[in-house]
Amino acid sequence: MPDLGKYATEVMASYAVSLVLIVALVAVSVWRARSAKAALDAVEARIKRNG
Amino acid sequence: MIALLSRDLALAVRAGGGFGLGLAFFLIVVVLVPFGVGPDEALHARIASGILWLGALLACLLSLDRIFALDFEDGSLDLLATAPLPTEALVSVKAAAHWLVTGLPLVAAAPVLAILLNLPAMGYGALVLSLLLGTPALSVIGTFGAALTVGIKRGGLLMSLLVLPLYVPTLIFGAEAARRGAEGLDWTTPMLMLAGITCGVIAVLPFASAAVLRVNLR
Amino acid sequence: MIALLSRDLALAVRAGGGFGLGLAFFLIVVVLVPFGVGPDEALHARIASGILWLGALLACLLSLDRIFALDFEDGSLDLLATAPLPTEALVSVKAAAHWLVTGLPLVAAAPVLAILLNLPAMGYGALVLSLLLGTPALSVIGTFGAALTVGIKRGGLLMSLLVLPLYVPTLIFGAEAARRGAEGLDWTTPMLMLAGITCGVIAVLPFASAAVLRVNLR
Amino acid sequence: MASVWEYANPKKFIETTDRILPWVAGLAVVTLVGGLIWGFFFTPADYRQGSTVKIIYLHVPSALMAINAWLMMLVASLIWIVRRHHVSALAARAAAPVGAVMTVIALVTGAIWGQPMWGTWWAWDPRLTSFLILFLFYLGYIALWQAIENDDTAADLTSVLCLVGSVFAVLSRYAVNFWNQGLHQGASLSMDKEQNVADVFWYPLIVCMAGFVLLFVALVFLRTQTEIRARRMRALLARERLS
Amino acid sequence: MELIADNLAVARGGVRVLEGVSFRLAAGRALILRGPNGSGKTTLLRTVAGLQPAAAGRISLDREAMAYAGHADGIKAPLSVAENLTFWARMFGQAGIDTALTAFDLRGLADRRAGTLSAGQKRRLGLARMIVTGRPVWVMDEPTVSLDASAVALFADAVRAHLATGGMALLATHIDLGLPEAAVLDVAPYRATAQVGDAFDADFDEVAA
Amino acid sequence: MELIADNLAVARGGVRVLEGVSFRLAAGRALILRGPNGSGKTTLLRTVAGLQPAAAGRISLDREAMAYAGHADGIKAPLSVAENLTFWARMFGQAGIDTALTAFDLRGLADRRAGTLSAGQKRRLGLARMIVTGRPVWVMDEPTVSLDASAVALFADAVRAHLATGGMALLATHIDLGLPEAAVLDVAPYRATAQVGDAFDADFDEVAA
Ligand code: HEM
Ligand SMILES: Nc1ncnc2c1ncn2[C@@H]1O[C@H](COP(=O)(O)OP(=O)(O)OP(=O)(O)O)[C@@H](O)[C@H]1O
Ligand SMILES: Nc1ncnc2c1ncn2[C@@H]1O[C@H](COP(=O)(O)OP(=O)(O)OP(=O)(O)O)[C@@H](O)[C@H]1O
Ligand SMILES: [Mg+2]
Ligand SMILES: [Mg+2]
Repeated sequence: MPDLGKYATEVMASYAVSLVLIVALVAVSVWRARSAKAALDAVEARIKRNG
Repeated sequence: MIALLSRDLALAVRAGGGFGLGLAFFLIVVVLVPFGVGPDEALHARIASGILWLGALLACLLSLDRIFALDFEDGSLDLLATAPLPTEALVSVKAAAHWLVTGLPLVAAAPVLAILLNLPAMGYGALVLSLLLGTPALSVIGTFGAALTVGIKRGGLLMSLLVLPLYVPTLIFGAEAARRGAEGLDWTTPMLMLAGITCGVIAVLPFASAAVLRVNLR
Repeated sequence: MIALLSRDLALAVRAGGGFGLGLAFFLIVVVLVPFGVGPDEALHARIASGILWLGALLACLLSLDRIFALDFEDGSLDLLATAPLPTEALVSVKAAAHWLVTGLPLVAAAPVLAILLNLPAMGYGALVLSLLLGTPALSVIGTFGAALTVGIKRGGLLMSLLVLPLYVPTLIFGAEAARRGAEGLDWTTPMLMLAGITCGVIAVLPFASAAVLRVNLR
Repeated sequence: MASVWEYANPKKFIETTDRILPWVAGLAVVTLVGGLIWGFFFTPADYRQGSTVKIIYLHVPSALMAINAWLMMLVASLIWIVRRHHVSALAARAAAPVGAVMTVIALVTGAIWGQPMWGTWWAWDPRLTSFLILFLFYLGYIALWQAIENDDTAADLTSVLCLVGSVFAVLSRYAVNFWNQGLHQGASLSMDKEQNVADVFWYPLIVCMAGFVLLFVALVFLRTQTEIRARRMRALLARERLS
Repeated sequence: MELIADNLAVARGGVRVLEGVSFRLAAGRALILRGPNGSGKTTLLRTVAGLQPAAAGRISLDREAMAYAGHADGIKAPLSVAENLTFWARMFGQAGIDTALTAFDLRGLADRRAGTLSAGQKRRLGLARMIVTGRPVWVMDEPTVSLDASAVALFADAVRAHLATGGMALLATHIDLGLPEAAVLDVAPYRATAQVGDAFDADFDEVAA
Repeated sequence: MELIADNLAVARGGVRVLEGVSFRLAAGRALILRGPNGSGKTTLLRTVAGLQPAAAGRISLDREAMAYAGHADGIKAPLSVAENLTFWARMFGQAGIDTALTAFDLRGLADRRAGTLSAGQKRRLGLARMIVTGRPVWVMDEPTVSLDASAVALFADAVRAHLATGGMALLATHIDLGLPEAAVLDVAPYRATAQVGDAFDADFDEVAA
């Protein structure tokens, strides 16, 4: 761990906020991608089955 | 009553009209003020609490016409009036839904927007508390105004005209409490007055709103 | 085109929505500001020109949804779209009607309301001139926003969100010109920029509005 | 070599991006994590700004991407208007939330940085102000996409908004500059980099910027796929209801 | 239970349009109002349903007994068909919406956003609402507007089912509803002629006389 | 002049509802569209009137030739009946509104605020608007909704007068319009079945195929 001096809070806060936002964005994107793919596959399979 | 409340919340979320946009308007008013008065930050700090209160008030005001107008236009209000639900309950539910959708998000957003206007750090507590106490009054009074103008096509601006004077006491005490907080003074008195107004208004005004609504639906 | 303009003006007057209410809203915003920021007159004088511009802008903004929404709801807009009138002309007429009904009265009322906010005497000229030059841009830009959101029920707040960032340049130059006037400085540059924006916007934006309106009426 | 327009076919687009997405995503993770670790752990504190200089590794790349995302949306909107390729409209739609989050990161890190440097969270500096306006444009753009049901209508409207918005964003930038001369750093990415940022900070910064670019590309690919699938599904369900 | 209108006068926009209207509607019976455009059918129905006060005369049941369906259906476009109906069922304290969905053949549309329905489908949804009110008196203004022949038959069946449970129906229409058993009342003869407009006018005349 | 629809496909909400619709309408003739609720009549009429683009096929006349009357009448409540009509007459560059007023028996109501009309009176005003457009093709969606028998007769006369001057009329309805001479087209057989939804889906299927 580097010595952040008297600005430790600011630096840590910046990294924390940014990483949280990025991880949230990625997580939401991946989750939506998964569910959209699953839902579409389900519908396509059903339509194929029903002719 | 719960059915009505949950329908109104669902509609607010579904129609994309609810939270997001009231908030956005608040944000935008706050953002535009510096463009209007110039980039002097000391000046911003002085007017910050007042502008935030004013912005919250306007954001509330603008969403008032959704309270009844949509239901009136598509005939739901006629049908609701014949449903087994006292009109007082109807207007109270409508006011509650309005507050949940508009007032509460404003309270939550105010501290963030206060940063933009350089509100002094010690002012945050009083600001949030005053908004939390004051916005329910804004919703209830607004519901009264909306009930008054419900039959009028695009009554939006007329309603603003009627409602704004009614908002004055709430605004005065709310903004005063917030300003005293920002200046580090004692804010108990205006805050108590504000709380008093809110309680009084919640207790009494729904009867007036219901009476007015019944007349308008006749 | 004249038929449309005169009908819109007649409707604005007849429905009690037009002049009166835009003005009233302007008045009320200006009146509420002192309650928000407290009773310090020197402070009022400093923020007067900015608040007046902001009030004018909000009054304009609030009346935007009348531009198309009423005609959309009752089906007139479909019929107008099939009438022998290019959509560009339609949106221009609508913008002109909006300005006549909202912008012009605001310009006329601003000096009176400036008294309430203790605007320094030398500021009146620049204030009125900047509003006269700026409000047409507000109407034209607003018409674009209204055309974008015409199909959306109660698109009012969404429209505010879309329009306000577009209003920023106009507001900055307009308020800057007015402020410089009030402080006795030279205001030629911002006034020229304002005039430039207005001309540019009038020349180009109707095409965008017409395109967007055609899409929405499809 | 086939024309690039072939990738405007949604199915083809999904197939192609499925193949390259893992690589882009992997590379993004590697550069981003590498750059940030380098910057955070292995660079010295600045003699003037102390350790706060480490914020630059988040602040500058995110600011950069906030603007570039909008530019990408502008290009995609133009492609939609001119050639009406659905994928480009959906890509613009997919990019908007990413750009908005980037804007938020730039704003938040800047605000946190401002506290020690300028003694204030927020100042109405031109660059900061125009970023705030950019954020509003993102919000409006996203809200408009969500408010309209018909996908083609929404694509048409949002792309015109993006065009008009871009013009006004530039105009706002000039207006804001005129209105207030700011405190903010000038551009440090100019050719004579030595003048502004020392090499020790500069190299990890470049890696971070590359990481953000790759992250953006990966996210846009992924999210565009999602939008395509969602739209396809809406169409299928609607069809099914009819038959 | 019986719906009795006794010497009813109804007004719109401060002007009396009908006067001296009396009728009785026993449980299990339907009454159809007829009359040319502008004769006052809508005004009469709104008065009976308790949406506006009568200018004179009285109605034996109060509005807690009535379910009204006018030209506007009170349908929320963003909600689905089932959500719209469920809402009204809950408002009126009723349990299920199944009967209503079946009666108007809305099962296939239950998950559709109400805003995307065609004119006739919307109307069917509006009519289905009557069933979930559980109210004894149905007051309906031109209920079959926009309905095709098979939907009109569904409507007639629904009304008959309602009457069979002891309900009543008061309907205004210009076209055939497929309810030959219903009594018909032509409102044209009751057109208002007396010059007394409202309480204010009456006060005036009193003094003048 | 002739209105030819050639292999038309129409879509609503991104979904095709009708396909392969072809018809010819010669000057002086009327065509009535029939079909159950939700079959796509409204969508077809809006497409023919040029209010929405066709998904496929073509229409021989462009929208400058059409006058459309849908469910909404475009009536401004604060204006009088005469003012409403005059406005449309001026928009379409026509001179007088007298014929229109007479044709729909609106003389007595000319100075009334349109907002105070009854449902049928409003509808008559909406129909009178067609006359002042001076357009050759009348495209009308359920024009006689809310009209009483005598007003339906007025409507039939107005359509006949329009046809007599070489006009055309395309009407959708569920009920009798009193126009036995008009040809009838049932749209039910043209219900869309093909799998192509829109341009986006077409792109999709192309590669899959
Ligand atoms: C909320 C506040 C802030 C915002 C919105 C903001 C925004 C920006 C933007 C838009 C850029 C431009 C990136 C580019 O053009 O490539 C930038 C760069 C930069 N900012 Fe900030 N900033 C903020 C606060 C700060 C603070 C407080 C500091 C430190 C004192 C700072 C230091 C820098 C530096 C060093 C750069 C790099 C200069 C460059 O590459 O152009 N910023 N910031
Ligand atoms: N403000 C008003 N002033 C004068 N007359 C009015 C006013 N409002 C309504 N009327 C008239 O009252 C009469 C009754 O209207 P109502 O809607 O009850 O008729 P209706 O029988 O339902 O007609 P329709 O069959 O056309 O629906 C109409 O002739 C109408 O023009
Ligand atoms: N967004 C949508 N998604 C799926 N289907 C839709 C959508 N919007 C409309 N529809 C369907 O399209 C069909 C065509 O509707 P249209 O209004 O043209 O019917 P119509 O023949 O005029 O019916 P009516 O006689 O009831 O007026 C209807 O079945 C309707 O439910
Ligand atoms: Mg009626
Ligand atoms: Mg239809």
